Amino acid sequence: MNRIINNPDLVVEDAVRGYLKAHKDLVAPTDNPRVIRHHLAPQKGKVGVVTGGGSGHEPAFLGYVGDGMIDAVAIGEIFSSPSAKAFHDAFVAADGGRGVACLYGNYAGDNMNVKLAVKQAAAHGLTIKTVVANDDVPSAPKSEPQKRRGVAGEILMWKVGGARAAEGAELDEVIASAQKAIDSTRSIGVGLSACTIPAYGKPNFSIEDGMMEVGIGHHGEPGVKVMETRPAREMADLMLDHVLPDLPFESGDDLAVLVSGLGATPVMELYILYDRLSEVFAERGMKVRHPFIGNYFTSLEMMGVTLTIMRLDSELDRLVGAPARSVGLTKVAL
Amino acid sequence: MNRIINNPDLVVEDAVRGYLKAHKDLVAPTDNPRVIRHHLAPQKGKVGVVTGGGSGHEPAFLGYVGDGMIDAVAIGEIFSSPSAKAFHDAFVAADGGRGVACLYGNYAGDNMNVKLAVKQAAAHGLTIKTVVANDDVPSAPKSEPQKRRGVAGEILMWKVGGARAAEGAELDEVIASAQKAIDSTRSIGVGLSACTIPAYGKPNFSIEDGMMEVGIGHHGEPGVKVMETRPAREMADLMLDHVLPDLPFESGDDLAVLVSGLGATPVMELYILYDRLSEVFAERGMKVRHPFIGNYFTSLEMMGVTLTIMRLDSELDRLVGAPARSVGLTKVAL
Amino acid sequence: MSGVRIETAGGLVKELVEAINANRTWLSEIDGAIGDGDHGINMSKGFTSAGAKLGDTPPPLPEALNVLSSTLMEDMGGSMGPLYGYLFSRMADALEGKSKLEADDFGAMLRGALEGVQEIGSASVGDKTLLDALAPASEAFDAALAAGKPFPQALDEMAVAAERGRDSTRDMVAKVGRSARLGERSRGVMDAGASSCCLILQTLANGIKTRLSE
Amino acid sequence: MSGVRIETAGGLVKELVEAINANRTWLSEIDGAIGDGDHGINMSKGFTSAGAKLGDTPPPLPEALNVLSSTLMEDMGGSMGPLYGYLFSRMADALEGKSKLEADDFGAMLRGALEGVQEIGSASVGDKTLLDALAPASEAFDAALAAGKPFPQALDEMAVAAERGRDSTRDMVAKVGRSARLGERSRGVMDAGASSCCLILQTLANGIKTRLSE
Ligand SMILES: Nc1ncnc2c1ncn2[C@@H]1O[C@H](COP(=O)(O)OP(=O)(O)O)[C@@H](O)[C@H]1O
Ligand SMILES: Nc1ncnc2c1ncn2[C@@H]1O[C@H](COP(=O)(O)OP(=O)(O)O)[C@@H](O)[C@H]1O
Ligand SMILES: [Mg+2]
Ligand SMILES: [Mg+2]
Ligand SMILES: [Mg+2]
Ligand SMILES: [Mg+2]
Repeated sequence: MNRIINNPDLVVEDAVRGYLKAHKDLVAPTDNPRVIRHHLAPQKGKVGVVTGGGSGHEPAFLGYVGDGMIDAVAIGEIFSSPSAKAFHDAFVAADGGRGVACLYGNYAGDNMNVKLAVKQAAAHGLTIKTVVANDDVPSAPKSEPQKRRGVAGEILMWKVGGARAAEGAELDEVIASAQKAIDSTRSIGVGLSACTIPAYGKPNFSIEDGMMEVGIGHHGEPGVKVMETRPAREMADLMLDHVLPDLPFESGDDLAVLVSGLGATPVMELYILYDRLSEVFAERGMKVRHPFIGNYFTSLEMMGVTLTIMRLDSELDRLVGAPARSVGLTKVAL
Repeated sequence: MNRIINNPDLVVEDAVRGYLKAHKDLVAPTDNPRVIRHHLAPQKGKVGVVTGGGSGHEPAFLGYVGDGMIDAVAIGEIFSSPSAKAFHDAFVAADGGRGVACLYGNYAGDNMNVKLAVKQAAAHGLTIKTVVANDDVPSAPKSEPQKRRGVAGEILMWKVGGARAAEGAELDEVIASAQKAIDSTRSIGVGLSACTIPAYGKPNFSIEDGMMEVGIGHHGEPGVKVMETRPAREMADLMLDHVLPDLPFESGDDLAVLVSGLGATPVMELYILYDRLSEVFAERGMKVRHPFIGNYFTSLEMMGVTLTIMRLDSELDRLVGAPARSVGLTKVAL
Repeated sequence: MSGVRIETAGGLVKELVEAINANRTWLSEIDGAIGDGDHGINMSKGFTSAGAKLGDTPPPLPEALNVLSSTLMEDMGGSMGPLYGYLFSRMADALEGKSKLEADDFGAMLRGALEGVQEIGSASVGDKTLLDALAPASEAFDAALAAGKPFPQALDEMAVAAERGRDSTRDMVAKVGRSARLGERSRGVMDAGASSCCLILQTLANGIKTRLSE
Repeated sequence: MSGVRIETAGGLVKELVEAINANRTWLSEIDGAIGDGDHGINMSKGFTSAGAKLGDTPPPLPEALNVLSSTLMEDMGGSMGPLYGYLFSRMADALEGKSKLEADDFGAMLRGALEGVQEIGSASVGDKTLLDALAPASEAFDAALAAGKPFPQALDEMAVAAERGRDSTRDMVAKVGRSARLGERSRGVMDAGASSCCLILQTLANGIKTRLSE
């Protein structure tokens, strides 16, 4: 391991401090060092949108705090859920008096901490409703959606929920749109190399050179299949074979497509993959209205890529396309 | 090597094709497969802004084609200058009748190809003026600026030149602003691991685990010193020790600061570095008006970081802060 | 010798902090096999921060347990924050109004811990979690007492049962948490949470035995 | 035996393409030591694409050289595009109006090549570039002719001088190009461009000798 860190046990503290200094036009600190808020939050009369999750996925999660996106974020250790207190304090930071939508990912730790935080917040008179993302197809069969992990589809869920809240919608409307967003979204990841948590100092799993792990999770959770690395075109086809039939996506569908590197993959390779993906979409009569290609949801310095596809109705199309400004994702009104 | 590619000899072709499909709202193809233009270029009455360089640095160079930025880009092989013909065709694609500013980096190949291209273009009646970036401090002594490489400072040069052209300035004004931009800018890189050109298949240089190479170039050009990796704070101080005295930057200066990962460095580590950088700026009485932190100029999957600092006068401040929309850099008018 | 003075037993919690820190790498390595390799890091960070709050002269045992509990719940996050947070707060609850920690009280602490973990985590015995160390330990302790065995011997039997329970996870398929997705592939290695839980129970047993014999 | 028929000598350029492709890995490895490891890749891509344009029945030598030159300049980029582009276009220029390639003509080709490379690259002999193979080769050829040696022998001496020139770069400190920044550290390994240039000159010498003896 050879990295840009001070104390390996304090990487999150150090990074958050730097982040706050770098993006004063977007974010502000709170009393809880593990909670960052939009610089204008809480915005009176606006439904607050909160997320939270482990660190090491940057720009997720904190990078999506911004205009038309997230109002406050709870920040966990690397690959570990934020504490209940952090979620709770994020709710407080985001609450403008019309309730808070907590849009997070389906992991045991996050589920427990959010549950505790919601209980606490309710005791303090806050109204919190939640949507839990479960877009990762290979993580469980379709018949057990409650077992599926939330992965990069969370970004599109935040985009939709954030845009809906920015429109002035009620909490229930924000929740309904975010739920629809994630219900219309499916993802899959492919891993090509492992990553090292600084405090652990060595990779906690391994992928042999020349092999790829299909269905890998954002923390290196094992995938459904380890096989020889295939050319990018076949990799794309394989990923689509998992994702498209699951919703299913069909001819005539309008799509938002998000291709994210896992950290160390050269950006040009994401486009090599996208070249084939978009060929298949065209062949199958699907139209990509919102492509997002880049490092949107990473896993430290893992090599690999995730594919996320959302089927759009007119509401989702409007909300995904709405203006937003954040470190991770900016949409400019054209 | 374990990567997302088809034919290792065709990575640029494949990536450019994917890029064009992904960003139709920003870019369009030209007859030359190695030239991409702004979707509205050439814009009549606007000075054209062109750059070009080797691939493998994404989002540089093609990712900076966009509103208020670059009008056309010449795309080279991985780590290799575009051909003279590509530069020439980019000039043609960008020329709206008021001349073209070619803002590129100081490398032997680029210098030769631009020289040939400018000659050809002149023969066809085009007016091309050039600015060559040489912001990389460790690449030659201050007394030999013509030997210094252009690195991530190019992005700020494009930002300034692009914004000036978008304001409707004359070619000579665009050139003067871009020249001032790069003259006011200094950079340094630190490498922590090597990278692999797919067609070569193995790293063509190496950095031992636990060692860092200070002053490394964007193609792995050796730095000025190989030493044990220091904590991020010391790394920051070391980088500043090279860069600050060179211009020199002084108390009272307003700055634009760009911290870019080299490809595989986890984004949170860029903020860990920035935390210390911004501490020093504050101590020295310098004010960061425009911080840019992210993967702005990469070297495939190299680990490491570059630091770029620009001293702002009111013109540079205005131009760096002007709205822009591109894959690599978006500034929203607030 | 009858019971441990609760007033001065806060040091037990400091011993837990030491035990976790001493096993930080081992716990992460176990988690690395079928989880994400951070169990030791997570635990060590949370426990260390509780240790710092407790200082050199820790408060009485229930307060010390509550400091540990709330530190884990507030600062630690992960799965372990809520799970161990509940575990230790329930242990503290069992001591309410007591001045001595007798054998019965420790039995109540273990039962409370077990309930707390099940309530928040909704996992069952056999799911390959820390419950698989905790549940048999609690049963063994109660059984030993029911059989009329003295407190120290009941503690020994509890510690053996915890270890056996921990080892039994080797043969289990994970049903909850990160490793659940591995299905059959999660078999063959011990569970990280069961390992830290066993360590905690053993450390408590040793600490109480030492205090009983003082 | 007097000269090579230019009309049918376009195959010489195809032989260059083959030689470069056969040495692709070797050239990249040389470049990897003090450059960026792509010299073989760059050259092979440019030459292969020129080879494809030339097809199975290449045009006369000057045209074939011009196809190679313009392909390198248009498609290849890098430093090699302009440098070798100029080199081959000047070689072609030297054959203007000729039907036979005589010893004198080859001398003119080499001198033209040398001038072309110097003009565009503005490097000097001793800078550790392809000039360090090309310049001594050109001199050796002229010297051999001046000494009255026959064309094939002059070619041999030219090839030996190119190789010696290439090897001499091992001891040089790079003054231009990517490796220049290495300073003293660039000493000890051969220059990649000098290596490909030597290979090209040797391949030309062999090809011409074969044709002279047919
Ligand atoms: N619902 C649950 N109930 C009880 N224990 C659980 C539950 N979920 C996870 N665990 C325990 O958590 C352990 C993993 O802890 P840790 O590695 O610290 O957290 P994470 O899985 O978030 O990385 C597992 O070994 C398991 O014993
Ligand atoms: N100005 C120059 N004149 C002559 N030869 C040069 C010059 N600059 C570079 N070279 C040659 O180019 C070679 C490197 O070529 P190559 O690796 O293909 O390009 P790049 O350096 O762009 O990667 C060097 O070995 C050197 O011989
Ligand atoms: Mg974890
Ligand atoms: Mg090169
Ligand atoms: Mg874990
Ligand atoms: Mg090279």
